[in-house]
Amino acid sequence: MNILESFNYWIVMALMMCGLYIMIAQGNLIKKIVGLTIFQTSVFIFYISMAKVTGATAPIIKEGLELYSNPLPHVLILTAIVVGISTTALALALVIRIRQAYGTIEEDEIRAKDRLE
Amino acid sequence: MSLAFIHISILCFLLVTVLAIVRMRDLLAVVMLLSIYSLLSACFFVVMDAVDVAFTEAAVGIGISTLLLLSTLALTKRFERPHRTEPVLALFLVLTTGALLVYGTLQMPPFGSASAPAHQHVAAYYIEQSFLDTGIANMVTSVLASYRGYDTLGELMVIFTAGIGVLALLELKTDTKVSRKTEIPAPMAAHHILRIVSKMLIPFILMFALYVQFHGDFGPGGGFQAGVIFSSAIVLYTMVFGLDAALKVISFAWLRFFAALGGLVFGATGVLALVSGKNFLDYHALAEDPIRAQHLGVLLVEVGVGITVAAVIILVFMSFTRQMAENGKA
Amino acid sequence: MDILYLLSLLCLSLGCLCNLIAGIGIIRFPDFYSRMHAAGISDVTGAGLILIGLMLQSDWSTTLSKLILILLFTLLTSPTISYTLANTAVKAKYKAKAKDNSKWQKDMEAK
Amino acid sequence: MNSQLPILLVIVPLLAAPLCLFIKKPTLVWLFASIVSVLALLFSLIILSQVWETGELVYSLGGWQAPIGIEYRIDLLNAYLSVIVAALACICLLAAYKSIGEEIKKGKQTLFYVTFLLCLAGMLGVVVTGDVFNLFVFMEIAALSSYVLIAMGKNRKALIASLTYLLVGTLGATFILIGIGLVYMLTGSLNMQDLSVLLLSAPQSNTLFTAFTFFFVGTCLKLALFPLHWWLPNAYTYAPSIVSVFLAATATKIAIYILLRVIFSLFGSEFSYHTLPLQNILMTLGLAGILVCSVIAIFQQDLKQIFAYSSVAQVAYMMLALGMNNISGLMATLLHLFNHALMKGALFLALACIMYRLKSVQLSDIAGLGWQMPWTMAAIVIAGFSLIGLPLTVGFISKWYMLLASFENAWQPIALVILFGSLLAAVYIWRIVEKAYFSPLTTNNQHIKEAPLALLVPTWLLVLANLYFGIDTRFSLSISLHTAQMLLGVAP
Repeated sequence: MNILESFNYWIVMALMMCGLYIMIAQGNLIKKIVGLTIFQTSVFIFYISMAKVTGATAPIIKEGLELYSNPLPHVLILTAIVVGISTTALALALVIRIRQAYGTIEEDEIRAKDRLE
Repeated sequence: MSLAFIHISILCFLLVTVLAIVRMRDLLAVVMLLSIYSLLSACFFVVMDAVDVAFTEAAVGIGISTLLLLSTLALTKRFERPHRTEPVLALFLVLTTGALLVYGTLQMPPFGSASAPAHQHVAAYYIEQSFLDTGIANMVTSVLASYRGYDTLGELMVIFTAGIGVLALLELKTDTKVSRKTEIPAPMAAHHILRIVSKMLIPFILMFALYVQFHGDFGPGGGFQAGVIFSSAIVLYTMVFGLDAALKVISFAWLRFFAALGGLVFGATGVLALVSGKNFLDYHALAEDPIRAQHLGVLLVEVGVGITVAAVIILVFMSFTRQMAENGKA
Repeated sequence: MDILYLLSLLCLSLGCLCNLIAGIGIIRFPDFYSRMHAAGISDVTGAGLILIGLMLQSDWSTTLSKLILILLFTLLTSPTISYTLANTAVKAKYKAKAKDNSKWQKDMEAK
Repeated sequence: MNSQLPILLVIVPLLAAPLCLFIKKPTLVWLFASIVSVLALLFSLIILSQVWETGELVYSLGGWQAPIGIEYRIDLLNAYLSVIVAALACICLLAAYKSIGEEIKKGKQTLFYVTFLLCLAGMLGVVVTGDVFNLFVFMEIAALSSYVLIAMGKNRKALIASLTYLLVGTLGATFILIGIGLVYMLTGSLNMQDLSVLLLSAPQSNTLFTAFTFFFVGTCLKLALFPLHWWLPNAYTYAPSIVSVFLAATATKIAIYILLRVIFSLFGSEFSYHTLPLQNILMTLGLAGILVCSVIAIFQQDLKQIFAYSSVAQVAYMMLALGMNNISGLMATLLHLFNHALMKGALFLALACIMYRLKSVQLSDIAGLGWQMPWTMAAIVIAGFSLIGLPLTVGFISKWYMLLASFENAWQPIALVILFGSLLAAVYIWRIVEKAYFSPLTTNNQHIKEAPLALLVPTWLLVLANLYFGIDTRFSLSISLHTAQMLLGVAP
């Protein structure tokens, strides 16, 4: 089996897992959001890898060209990027409010403060 | 082969960047690395022929998301507290998911093969027919705005929701009129060089945004990218000349109005088709000639997208900045 | 044509070399200000030479005009950015030697 | 006009949301939103009757035939769910006038209604679409707006709850996105109808298995199946009362709908139940969820917390019934979708009444209120009976079908667990009844009056629905029977 055939996908999986790990394991809220972004972006990379056809060009019609990469995943990812940034913006706004309400953005400190109540 | 070399090295860089992010405790460095990560993935998208996606990722990942993260950092704090717990469970979960994914890749259609089922069914139709159906050279634009235009309306509503959400979350604690007495400081405005250069740049940025907006039919670009670029001009203005000056250019009420307007322009295009007895978003209702109708429909829709995206991004950024001004006074 | 090609090759390789040196500089230099000097090399000379190299390869087309515009904007923005960065660092009382900043960093972390 | 109904159902609330921003007064915005939701309910009812009479409705968006474009394909399941969502939204908005007026600041009320309409539109969009990616987009509209709605709660814990929900929800959505990508990779299509044919003929590969797993885990995160439920209780507890009502009654139902589509329409029950051990997974998680969450609910001090945990347990019931893999089990799931929406809607609305008068829903604070707020407390009692599954209420019907399903498979021990779960529910309902009726009135509560009519009417509408559909079961039974037959591919 040719390593190149799946190399892209393996790296993408590794990126995804790193993002997921940051999200689950780290206690800082901003770091968690960064993890979420990494996770989402790696999914984008996965989709775009899937759309590539070897030897093809970008899906913009030009005379003399016949082989184009698959445009559909590109469209889906354009939409997904927008969804991703919307989520990030909302999450960051929540973090700002949490900081104002609790004075910290570390998960365990927040939990300790909640328990005190 | 040389292309394979480029994309493999980009992928390795990506991996290194992410590993650095996992280890780093300085959140400012994390944000910077994240923007490098976005830049690298945008480069990767170019190599993979996804120029439109690369453009968007560059504008969003490097521009907007870094900007928002930095503003949040300014409002919270820069360093992450070291934590002592050993995340065994997290590691286990992550490794299980990873193993499952790798297991899935073992029988995937190989990378880059033209005979993979993904390229056969619907995609083949788009590649062969989209130019004949719509007369738009950029397939991504024609699929985005026409074939799957309804998804784009959904996407627009997602970003509208985010704008409304940020507005609802980050309201002012003090009354706006009271706080008007103290001028919100704009430390950057003291730099002559900065002021002059940004004044020189802003018209060009706005012009570029318009170019991107209307060039989407022929090359990479479209409403979303244009909106982001347009907003970046206003963001630059806000950063250099301060929030007060920017609010004189465009106030929150206007931004809210434009955010709603873009969605309504998109929706109205669809409803126009409904009224004339065609299905929702069927652009053929707009003109006799199908190609012209498609062009017109795509144009209107992209304008709607551009307006809302620009308005929401400015709105979000200004809300963040306003919080900063609040904090500064307190 | 051949001369143009050779020239562009020269420009491109010089640009790459500059970027490499700048990269090494950013890692190896001891403090913020000298690192900024290294970053400046990659911004102006590195990117500039590569852009010129690319211009030499492209015919009289829209690509050429785009490349010229990119070069102009880079020349305009990167010095401005360097200036702002340095200015902010000075105002934040950031010391020239990296060692002296450990206390500064501790202060920041305490915040 | 009639042929345009499927799209009108979604775009009327979707486009009404930005229009709200042009209205100045919150009262007018409320009126506008209410009219829109009533319209949506009307559309969904007409669609249901059309589907009932003539079968599937198909609507191609943009005039492009699927799979080239996006299509709406409405069968009985879609229509059934859209009626549930639209009806609950109507009732919530009816109650919102008083409750939101009390709980949310005047300046933010417009934004609340805008977000609420977006949430409604998102849910309806998920329910009627026939395209997997379109489903993802509308799911995100619904999800983002519900994060905002939850964060509008007064307590600062609402912010944490909302952020947790955001992280978990986005994770779930991204998992579903990976699933969509894998499925697209194997077939080249995004249309559900198309996929169901193509996936059936696709060779059994690792990738297919992985795709199913990602869809499954993603939806389970969203529907709070037992070990993945930790985000839900706080989200429901600290949200504004009306938001709790709406989300408790609809949000998890939407996720269950997605799961049903994935299992039965995309991959087919043959693959899900026979190639994969789905039956064992659902049964195990369902049983564990019922027992653990019911027990946790017994020990809570906050009424909203009690019912939130009970929601997780009820979701586990539905999953258990789904795991039975027979017609009665599937019918029980579908019935419980509807019935649970009715009872949780009624319960949380009653809590909104208490919140309106008391500004608190702690168990210790409602002492003796049974005589001060007779109607509200009676509503809790009746809806509670329904939750336990006493005869003459809707809860009985779904429990009955669950028992039937377990007997059909000759799994008597499961039937015992279901009954034991009801007993646990009886315990936590009893704690409330005891506190409300048999504890002495505290001095603070002496001048508490009955909740205003504007809140009581919607509450009692749902309570009466609990009773009505528990006695006259023709509507829900016939629909769920036909839907179950359709999903399992059994000729009626």
